[in-house]
Amino acid sequence: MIGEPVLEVRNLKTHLMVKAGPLPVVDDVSFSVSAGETLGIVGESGCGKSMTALSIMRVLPRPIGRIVGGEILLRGEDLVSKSEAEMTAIRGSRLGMILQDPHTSLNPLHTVGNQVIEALRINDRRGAGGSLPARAVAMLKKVNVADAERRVHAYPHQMSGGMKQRVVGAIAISGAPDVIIADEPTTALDVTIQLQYLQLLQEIQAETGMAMIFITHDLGIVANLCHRLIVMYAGRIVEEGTVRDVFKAPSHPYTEALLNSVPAVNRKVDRLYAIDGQPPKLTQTRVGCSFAPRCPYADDTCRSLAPSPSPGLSGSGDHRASCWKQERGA
Amino acid sequence: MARFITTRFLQALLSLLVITLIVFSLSHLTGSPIDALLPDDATQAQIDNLTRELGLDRPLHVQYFTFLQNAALGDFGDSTKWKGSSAAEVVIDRLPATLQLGGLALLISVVVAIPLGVVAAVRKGSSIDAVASVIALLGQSLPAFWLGLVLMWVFAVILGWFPTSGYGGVTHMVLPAIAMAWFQIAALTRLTRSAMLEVLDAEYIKLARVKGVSERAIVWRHAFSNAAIVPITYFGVLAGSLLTGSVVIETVFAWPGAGLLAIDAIRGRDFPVVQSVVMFFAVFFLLANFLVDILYAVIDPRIRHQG
Amino acid sequence: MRKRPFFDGLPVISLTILVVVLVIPALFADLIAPHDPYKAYLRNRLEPPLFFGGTTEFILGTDRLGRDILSRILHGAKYALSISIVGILLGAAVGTALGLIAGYLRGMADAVIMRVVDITFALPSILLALALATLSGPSFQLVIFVVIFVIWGYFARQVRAETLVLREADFVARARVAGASDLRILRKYILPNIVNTIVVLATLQVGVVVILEATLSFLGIGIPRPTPAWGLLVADGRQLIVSSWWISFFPGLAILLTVLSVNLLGDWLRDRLDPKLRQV
Amino acid sequence: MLRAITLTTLVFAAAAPAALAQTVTMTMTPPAVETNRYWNTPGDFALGPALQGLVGHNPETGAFDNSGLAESWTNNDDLTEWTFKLKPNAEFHFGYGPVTAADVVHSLELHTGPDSILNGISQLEGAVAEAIDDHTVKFTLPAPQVDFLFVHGGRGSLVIYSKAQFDAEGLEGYDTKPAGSGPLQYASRDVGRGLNFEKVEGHWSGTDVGYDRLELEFVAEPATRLARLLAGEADIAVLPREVQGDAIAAGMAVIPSTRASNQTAMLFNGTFLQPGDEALDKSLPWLDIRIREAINRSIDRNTMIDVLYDGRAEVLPVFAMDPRHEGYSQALADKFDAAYGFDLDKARALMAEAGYPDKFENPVIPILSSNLAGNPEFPTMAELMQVFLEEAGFQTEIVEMDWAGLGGLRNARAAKMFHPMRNMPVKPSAVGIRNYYSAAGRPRNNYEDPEVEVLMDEYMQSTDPDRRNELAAGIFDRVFHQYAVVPLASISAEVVVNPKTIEGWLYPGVTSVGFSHFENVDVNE
Repeated sequence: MIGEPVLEVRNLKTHLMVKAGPLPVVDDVSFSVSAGETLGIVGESGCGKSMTALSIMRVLPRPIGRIVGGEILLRGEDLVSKSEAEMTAIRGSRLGMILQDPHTSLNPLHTVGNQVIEALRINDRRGAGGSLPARAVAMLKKVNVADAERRVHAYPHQMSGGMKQRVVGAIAISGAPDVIIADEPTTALDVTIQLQYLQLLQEIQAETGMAMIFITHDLGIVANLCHRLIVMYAGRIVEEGTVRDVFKAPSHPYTEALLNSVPAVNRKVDRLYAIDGQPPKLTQTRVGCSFAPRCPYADDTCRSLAPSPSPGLSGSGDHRASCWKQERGA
Repeated sequence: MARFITTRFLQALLSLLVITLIVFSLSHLTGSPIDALLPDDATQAQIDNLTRELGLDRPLHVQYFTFLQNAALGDFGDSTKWKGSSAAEVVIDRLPATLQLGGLALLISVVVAIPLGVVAAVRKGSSIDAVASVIALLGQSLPAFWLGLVLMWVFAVILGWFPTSGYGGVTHMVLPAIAMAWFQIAALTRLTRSAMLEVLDAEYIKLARVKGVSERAIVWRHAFSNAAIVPITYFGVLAGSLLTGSVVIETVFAWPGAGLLAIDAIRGRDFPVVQSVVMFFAVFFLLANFLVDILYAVIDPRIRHQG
Repeated sequence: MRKRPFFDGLPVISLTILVVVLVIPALFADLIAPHDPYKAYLRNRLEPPLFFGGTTEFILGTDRLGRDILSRILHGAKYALSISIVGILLGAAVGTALGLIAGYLRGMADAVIMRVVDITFALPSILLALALATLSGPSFQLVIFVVIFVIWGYFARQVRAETLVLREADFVARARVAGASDLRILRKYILPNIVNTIVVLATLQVGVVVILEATLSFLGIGIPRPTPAWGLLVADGRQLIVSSWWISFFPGLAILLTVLSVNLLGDWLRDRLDPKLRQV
Repeated sequence: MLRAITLTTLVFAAAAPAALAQTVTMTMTPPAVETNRYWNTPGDFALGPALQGLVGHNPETGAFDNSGLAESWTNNDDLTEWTFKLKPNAEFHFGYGPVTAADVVHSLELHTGPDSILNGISQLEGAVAEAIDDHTVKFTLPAPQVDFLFVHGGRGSLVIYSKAQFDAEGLEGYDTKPAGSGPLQYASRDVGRGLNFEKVEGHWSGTDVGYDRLELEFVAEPATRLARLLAGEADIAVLPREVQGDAIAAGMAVIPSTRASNQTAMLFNGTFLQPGDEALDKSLPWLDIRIREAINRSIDRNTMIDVLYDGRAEVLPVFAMDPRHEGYSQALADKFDAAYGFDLDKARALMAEAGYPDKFENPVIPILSSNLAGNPEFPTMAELMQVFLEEAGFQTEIVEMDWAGLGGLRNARAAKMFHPMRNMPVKPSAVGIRNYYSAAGRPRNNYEDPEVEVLMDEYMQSTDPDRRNELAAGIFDRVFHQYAVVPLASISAEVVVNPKTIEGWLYPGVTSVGFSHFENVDVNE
């Protein structure tokens, strides 16, 4: 099932160039994801998970977003050094992405059919399976859009959110990409629709064997869907490991807090009410652990020295956390 | 869509009716045409004759209903200044010149402003953006008549590249059209730029990007088509300002269009012509805006499907 | 970092220009103008500006009656400022009031008011001004009237659009539940939220108004002579654009600088106060 | 009938080669009314190059002569019957045959019809024209008119149209292509743009025009007319004096009319001195003769001529008085400096004596600023008057109004203003006096004085040249000493020409538009 690593991110650093100075929104992030594997990226809003995704896609907000260091290796090819034209060719065909809000992510002026067709025309390298419209219908059927023959002629405003997100999914997989990044794809959907949609993603992944990066702040989803996860805080990875290891033995206080603040599976969390304070402003010069100001266990070491990744509490080899206080209360 | 268009059409008609009332009462407030139409040494008999001839001796409401009835048929009476022609004839005769000039000015504005606005937005913060900002600001900072005269002096008298003024071929239209387009370029560039900036931030642009659409297709097919609503809205306003602008520019460049006609008619107290020229302008404006509404519906399925 | 390099620092510069060209002259023309703006030095007619063969007596030259251009421009600032302020205040007041009513009451009132807006836009304002001028002669009041006529619709449309949104807002609903009267809701809850829009829009209208005044003067229906209104100075000097270019050039420059800096300021304000507003 | 401006004409206009034929282009102020029916205009004779009246003018002296359609004329002693002998070889253009008495009768009917708005048409009121034979026509007038020739020449209230064309085509024919009889014939009209004429080959009069085509362009904006002249698009331009300097600096030449064509003045409107006049507003400051004199003396006329007329004008001693016409008094002209000369001390003394401003209910002098085609200096004149008057200590205000608006007020006798006026063409004294100093004038306007009225009544009836001269002189003397108006300047008509194409143009400046004798335009080969 899980095969070769297809995407490796190494020491990625992304800055937003704002008036006040560069904001390190992604700071030295490394991870990899393999074919057939689903990697969850978890964290509060503004922790850098979306920026990581946009960096991989090379569609950072212009002109302020910039990758300032690291490598993004897609089957060994470094995307960071690719030209814009090369990236255009890679996007959609080898890297797919599903955006958060289906209500705004489809162009309101074009029929959904045409939007799928556009993706097919650009990305479908196989080119098989009949005319573009027919393949568009097929794509929609693949993502379980009922009455696809008629729906291809519909405009986004004539469809429900769940239906639109299926269309977005169809667009994302139209090129049969190696990696698909889903950036909180269900946040804007109703609970029941969410489940259907996640199921769909799982099915598609099982069928195509592609790697998936699933960005969310919903640990419930991660538990159901992902094989591994990374937890991000203030642009950095604070903990990573298999879902089983991390859930069993959360090694970073932030992960712990995240888990504690999920009273039930499938509950959306925007802010960690369980933890006082807010994520730090990225402009502040960071000394020590970024989480220290909110961390109940923080001491002077935490406040003065930045922790580096160390093996997590589960003891598994790939479970790592960046914390001086892993052995707290345990 | 049908209902949307019908509603808009009826609204325009209603506006037109109110405008007839305004036009009528205004021309009857602006003093008697008699003083302008008769010589300084006119006799009482001449005055009485003309008053009768123009129907100015009848009660106002009667005059208005006659006016309305005739106006519906496009008849605004005979011109008092251009004897031997009906007012509508005079206006229709001059309108093509204004439309030619306005059309060229519109073309220039669109051809310059839209790409400029789009590029300025796409390359926000670049030197092109700075140039666009300067153009946009300068364009709105000079009175058109002054710009027109300066253009005339520099490009016609000193450099001799174009005729100074007067009616003729395309070369005659270049300078007045530029003078006329100047302000519009400014306004349109600003609008296009800000509309594009807004759209370029939209999620569907991000989606287009991540699905591998080329930059050019993103800018034009995805972003511009959505941003176009704003410049298109402005076309409605533009139609009006080009007509209004024609009043000044046609005077400067001796361009025999409806704007120049309007001034002559007002100064000469040629009520029928004033009324018909204002009505034509208003109809033209309402029509342009009606077309803009239809265009919205054509472009945007959300409007098309409403109601 | 390079987000908006072109605009950076410009608010300060434009504000400075505005103060120097418009505000100080408008307030203190009597003190700083070297000559009486109406005083005709008939022996010194059409004197060129300093550095173009003129003297320090008339730094920017004189017009065809020998009046000092500099003094006329300085005094003209009063008219530019007062037309802008009075015209825009009234235009904004009318437009805002009607926009509030239309957006808040909706229904019939909205339909009627928006129709009136359409009608004002549809009527060629310059022609109406010409027609009115033949009735009453040109006057300051006429110019103000035309200004109001031209700009109120923009305010009405914008204010209505925002009121439509605001009236559905939670805090308005809460106020309504708490028994606040419509007038109070409009005044205490809606108006404060659209003040920014109004300020930005008003700033951006200054340029429109100054140019409009010049255009009216060109057509002979602006502020009556011998008032040294800028537009009139430009319009009056246009005949001598070749030989005595300074008569129209310097007032034109004053207009240019004023409009330029007001628009820059307006842009800046808009970005600051009301990024969603994008009307010109 | 208007010629439609279509895309086709546009293409043709662009494609037309610069004709080998020599074209003279004159750019001028648009006429008040654009029509081929002259009687429907207030008197702008734009058709002058093609259509003729009975009486012509000597281009050098401006005197009436037989260069028009009549070879001679006689009148009876009491000036009520005028008989014109038409030139037998005079022919209409386009083959409409000889000019006959019937054409004159027909034209008089047209010009005096109910739709006539001609200035000065009152002089033809009640006139009857009778064809004595084919080439003799007699006008019978209800009252003596010593200035009857003025109707046919100068003012040109009667222009001869072809009856044959009218019978064949009706007014439509005139609208399309009116047949005239001059050395140039009507070619076309571009509405809003201009009028075109072409040379008549082998003209019946033997006049051979030195160019092939004359184009009159109507351009409202003076700066644009100047640009057209300098860019070589026009050969002749009518320009305000103040921009003529720019043209001269660029190598253009000014050609003035041989005679004064225009007199200017400021009128004290509302000076209704006839007893019991209900229109009299007693608060007008200039009802006091001392104020009128003081105003006259506040004005530095030489400076004014420099400012307004670029120095090319004469100080005018009495408005409406001219050496060419009845009642001219050299004595008044000589006394002018003593009585009207610029003297601020005297002006202030007079004001003090009259108790100005304290004793005046309404001391403000409203000065009218108005635009009048042909007198582009009027707005500046108003400002200049304000400068002069304020310098002397008067309180003034400028009132802006268009000329038609002033006309309305004058007709209602409510123009209580100090306003500019012109006398163009310089009219025969009887006409001028009636217009500007008498209650008999229409509109009844500025100055009405019982003493003048007495003289005027007799003047209008008198047929004895000596007595008439005496009466006119008497009236001029009276208004001079009453300071009835502020006479300003006597000016020529002027055109600015491109000396590369135009050698000269001899014209007298005696018509209502100032220009005539287009056949005299001398072009460079």
